[in-house]
Amino acid sequence: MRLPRLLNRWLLFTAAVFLIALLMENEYYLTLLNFIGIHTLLVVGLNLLMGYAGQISLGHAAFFGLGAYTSGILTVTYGLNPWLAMLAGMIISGVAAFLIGIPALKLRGYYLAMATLGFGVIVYIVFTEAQAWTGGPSGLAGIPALHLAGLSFDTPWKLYLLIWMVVILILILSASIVDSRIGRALRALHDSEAAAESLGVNTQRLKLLIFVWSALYASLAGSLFAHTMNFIAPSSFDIMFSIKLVTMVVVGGMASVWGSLLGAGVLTILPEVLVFFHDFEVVIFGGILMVVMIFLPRGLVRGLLDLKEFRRYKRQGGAFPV
Amino acid sequence: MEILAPLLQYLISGLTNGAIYALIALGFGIIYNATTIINFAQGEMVMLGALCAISIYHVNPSLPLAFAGGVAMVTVIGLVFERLALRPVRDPSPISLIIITVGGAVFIKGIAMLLWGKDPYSLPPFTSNVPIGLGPATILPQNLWVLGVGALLVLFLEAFLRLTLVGKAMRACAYNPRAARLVGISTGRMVQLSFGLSAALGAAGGILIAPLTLGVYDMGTMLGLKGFSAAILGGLGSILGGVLGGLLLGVAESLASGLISSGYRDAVAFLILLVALFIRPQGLLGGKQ
Amino acid sequence: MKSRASLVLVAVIMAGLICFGAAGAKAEKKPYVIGGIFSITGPASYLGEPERNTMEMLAAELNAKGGIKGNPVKVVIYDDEGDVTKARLHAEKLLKKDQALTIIGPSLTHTSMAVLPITQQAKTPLISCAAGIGITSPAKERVWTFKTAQTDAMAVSRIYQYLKQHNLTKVAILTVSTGFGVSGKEQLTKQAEEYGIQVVAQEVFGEKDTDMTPQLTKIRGTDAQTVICWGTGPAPALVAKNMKQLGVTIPLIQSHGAASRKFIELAGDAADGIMMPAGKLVVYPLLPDTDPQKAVCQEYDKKYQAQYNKPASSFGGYAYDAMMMLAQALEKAGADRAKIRAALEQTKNFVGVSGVFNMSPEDHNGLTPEAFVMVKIEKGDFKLIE
Amino acid sequence: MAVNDISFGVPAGLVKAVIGPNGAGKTTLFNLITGFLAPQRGRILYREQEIQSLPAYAVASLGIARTFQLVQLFDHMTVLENVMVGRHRLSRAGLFSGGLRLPWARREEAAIRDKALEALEFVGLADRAAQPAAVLPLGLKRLLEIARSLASEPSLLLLDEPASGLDRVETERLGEMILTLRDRGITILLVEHDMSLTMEVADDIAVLNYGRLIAEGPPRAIQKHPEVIAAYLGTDWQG
Repeated sequence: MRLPRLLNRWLLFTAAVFLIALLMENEYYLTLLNFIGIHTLLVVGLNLLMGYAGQISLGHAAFFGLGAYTSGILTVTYGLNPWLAMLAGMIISGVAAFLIGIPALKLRGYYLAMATLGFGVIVYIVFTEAQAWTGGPSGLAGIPALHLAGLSFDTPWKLYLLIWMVVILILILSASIVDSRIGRALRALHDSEAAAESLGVNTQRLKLLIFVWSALYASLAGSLFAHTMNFIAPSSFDIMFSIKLVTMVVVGGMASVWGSLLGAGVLTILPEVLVFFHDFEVVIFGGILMVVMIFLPRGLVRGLLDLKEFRRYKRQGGAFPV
Repeated sequence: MEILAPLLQYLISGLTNGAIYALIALGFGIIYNATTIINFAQGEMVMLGALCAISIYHVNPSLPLAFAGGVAMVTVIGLVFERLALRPVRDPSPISLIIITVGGAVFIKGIAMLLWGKDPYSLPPFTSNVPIGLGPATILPQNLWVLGVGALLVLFLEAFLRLTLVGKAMRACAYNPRAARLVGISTGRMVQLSFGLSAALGAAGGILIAPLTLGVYDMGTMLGLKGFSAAILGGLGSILGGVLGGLLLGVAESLASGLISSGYRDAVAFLILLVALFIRPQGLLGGKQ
Repeated sequence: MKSRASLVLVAVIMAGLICFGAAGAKAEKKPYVIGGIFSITGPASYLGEPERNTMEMLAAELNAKGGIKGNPVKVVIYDDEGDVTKARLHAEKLLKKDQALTIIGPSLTHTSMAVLPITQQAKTPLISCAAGIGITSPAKERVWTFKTAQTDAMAVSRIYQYLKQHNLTKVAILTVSTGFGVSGKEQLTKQAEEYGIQVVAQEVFGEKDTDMTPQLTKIRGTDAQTVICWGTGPAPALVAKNMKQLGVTIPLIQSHGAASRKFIELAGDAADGIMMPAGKLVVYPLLPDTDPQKAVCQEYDKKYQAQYNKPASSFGGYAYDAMMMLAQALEKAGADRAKIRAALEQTKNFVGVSGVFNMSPEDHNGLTPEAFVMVKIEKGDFKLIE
Repeated sequence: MAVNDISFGVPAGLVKAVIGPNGAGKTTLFNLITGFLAPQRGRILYREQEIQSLPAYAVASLGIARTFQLVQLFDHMTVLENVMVGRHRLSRAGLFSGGLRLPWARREEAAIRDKALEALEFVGLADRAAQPAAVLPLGLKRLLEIARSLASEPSLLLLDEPASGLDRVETERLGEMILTLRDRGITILLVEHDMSLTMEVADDIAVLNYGRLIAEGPPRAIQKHPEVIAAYLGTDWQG
């Protein structure tokens, strides 16, 4: 019974994704959707870490960058196959996350935030300073498009198909993870680390696992980004971008795979729509972060859904949780 | 001998920067002690201090007035920030608080950009601008001001916390909020006080270095991060630790850019932080976590 | 899981936002649409802001005069915040949605590099306002790309000419770690040999750094006869201050990136004696009346001051030249991108704020080192050296 | 500091209660046993194995489950999901197998669900399975915590004041539940202020005061123990 329903839902979504694309009269919107897709990958990963495991990373742009630069450097300088380069990027990001994660995840809250932030700053500086490899601040040009069996992903349409295929797969995978034993343990440790431990959940290991996992997503997104842009520069991977990712998670709602899609979508489209208020963009970002977290600590969408749900049960005499 | 001459210069420059990091670190520490919150907007207080003082100076060119006015304005901003952004928080988990204060920092920076524009501003040095020879090295009178006033502020803070009733109450709050409430200390008041005090310290730091570094709307972020690194390095919440952490970080940075590579200066600062976090997360002078 | 409800919510909000955006797309057919992409906010806002202001000011002016060939001019300007993703998106939007005939900008080398593959692909002229030499060379590959900013190579050769005249052969260079500084450093080291100059120290500093004494201390320990600082924003002023603090008395030469009154204001008394190559806009009152650029600079500065209450900057000048040159090309070519490109390429003896442009198929910048003059700061004001 | 020089045993298959005035160190004792605190000195043996240096999750995976004095539920999960977490130590699906829904992982998942429902039925919460845990009234939250612990099939169950916040009827049911569990062979260590409950279910009682063990024995003996009476006089003796 459960499987067909599940399949149904995803088929519906996949159909919607392609229908939306067909409705786009203008290729610009496809490009926009492509970036939304890439951002969604990042946000889903970060959301697994923040929303589910309750751990924060203020340096996720670093893993995004590691993926992008590994792909870029290996294909441009060494002429490696882009798919292999993508894999190499994920390995490097995963190992980096593992090494940072072992000590950092023993630390709680602020320390982890600071450790990831420090890591982000260092990686950004390396991108800027290691000019022999990365091309420095002027960027790395000429990154080839991905290709598969003679098909080159070099137009917004083809990229759209590729990127959203990946996004759909990752969304399915992540939604299943969340619903599985590991997902439950993650959500559990977010609500009460003590209780989770008392039931045999090795919270330390689990946090590390999900930290590495989310770094893999970020790296994958980075590689796709590099092959989409054909050009990368350090400025895409700075702290501000890490903070924007956190904003996307917060807007989309913590602990909500679908919310990640929404968060990435809204915050990628919003600056485009509000383009004539660009001086206010940072203020708006900051304001969103504060207001949402103050009043709906589980993020916008998840918070509103919770409100609805809890209102339903309130009559039965439950306390209102935050 | 050849090697020694630049070393002294690196030391001077490192200590000056370090003194500012120390002041910011103390700001972090004060709030952390009273509330266990890390206020990521602390760096923006430094920026606001510098820019407010510069604006006041433009209206009325008196440095003491600019200093006092700048500190006073930012203190008020710190209090308002606590009232509007942190008092109403419904879920005071670290992750929420991090996001809120980071959001606050971005927000304050954005507002400052709208108010002051994107251009940097200068503030004249407190006294003469003639460098003083110090053996093979030179030092500006403003460097001395930074070090001197910084040291005074630290002493003042230490005395305040140890000797005055309010200060003792604050420490009591930090040690055991529930017990403090039982003996009639208003913890809410203490939290407010801690935000005001740390904003004031940050602002003072900002005004002190403005003549050396100029004031610009985005100067706060990096200073805030370095200040926090210093606080962690020294041990969160320890006054002496914060000072030590700040000075160490400043000197390390300066030596790194002088002796290793100037491009990796910030990377070195954060590398030290990471190593410190991993080896000794409670900091040099911090107690148990 | 409440995925169905959230799925609907997601779809509705996304569709709504996109439609909202699309609603703006239905523009009138008549006007000539000129796109602009500048770093109006973010770390390079000092470039983007005057560029945007200038472009808007000129568009209003052109329209007041009845437009170009009777067609009103519509400028659509986006802010890339110095970010390549944003720049790319905006370029795509200008090309596909706004149907821009030509794009002016971006302000920075890396954002220009991120944009030009797609403007080339879309066969739409791009007039970059960034310095990097790689934007327009190799010219064969950059058929649709032009730029109005002087390249660093010119500033460097101007400086080295001066050093050679004064027999200064040992220099220490101190560059910012942004695209501007890296490209400056490249040129400084590359051209040194040609002028018989020896680079004895190479130091870098961060764009937001506030203390360069360690680097300068290191330089003080060398036998450099001159310090050349390559940076923009407040940092070069701090370098000047730090040098004074350290009692380093050898001459300091700044790049054209520091050539503005703001620099003098920020550096205060430390600015005295500093030399730099400057675009003529900065010193136009000092130029002889015979200099053709004097009138252009004066006109631009007056107009800019009147509208924005701030002195015009060389950066805005890049947009000024781009816009004026484009207006000229549009006058000739009309709304045909290929013809606009050809007209731009044939621009000859165009007297602009940043120099006298002579475009050709081999040179899409069209400037010579004469676009710069060497100036010295004395008593808080610029003085011509030659 | 809170607990000093305590030495006592918990006989398998029985209910042992630990009582004492507030601040006597009962919860500290629990935290020591379950690995949430590390003792500075001494040993904790469980089935002849030293567990005092094990982290909490490792203690749990030996089959020692606990509840908390201040209820620690996973507020944002449903009642059923809360209990399903209890099966964590007995299942093994990982990121990949769970994420890809491999056949064996799906079977395991179904088994987890069945066992969890079983535990919910035992405490009488099955009809609330789909509700968020946070909306339950306190009494039911305590029961849910017990169900969650039971789902992990412990051989030793530590209950930290399970009756606080329960009304008379609920307390009585709790008492029966504890006895049923004992009859199923689960050893129970109980901290409880409700003396009538304690006396009813405990086979053996240890009394703590100021972090010291002052008495140990069957309920009847303890009630008459002079030191116990002295310790409780004028304090919050709730018997």
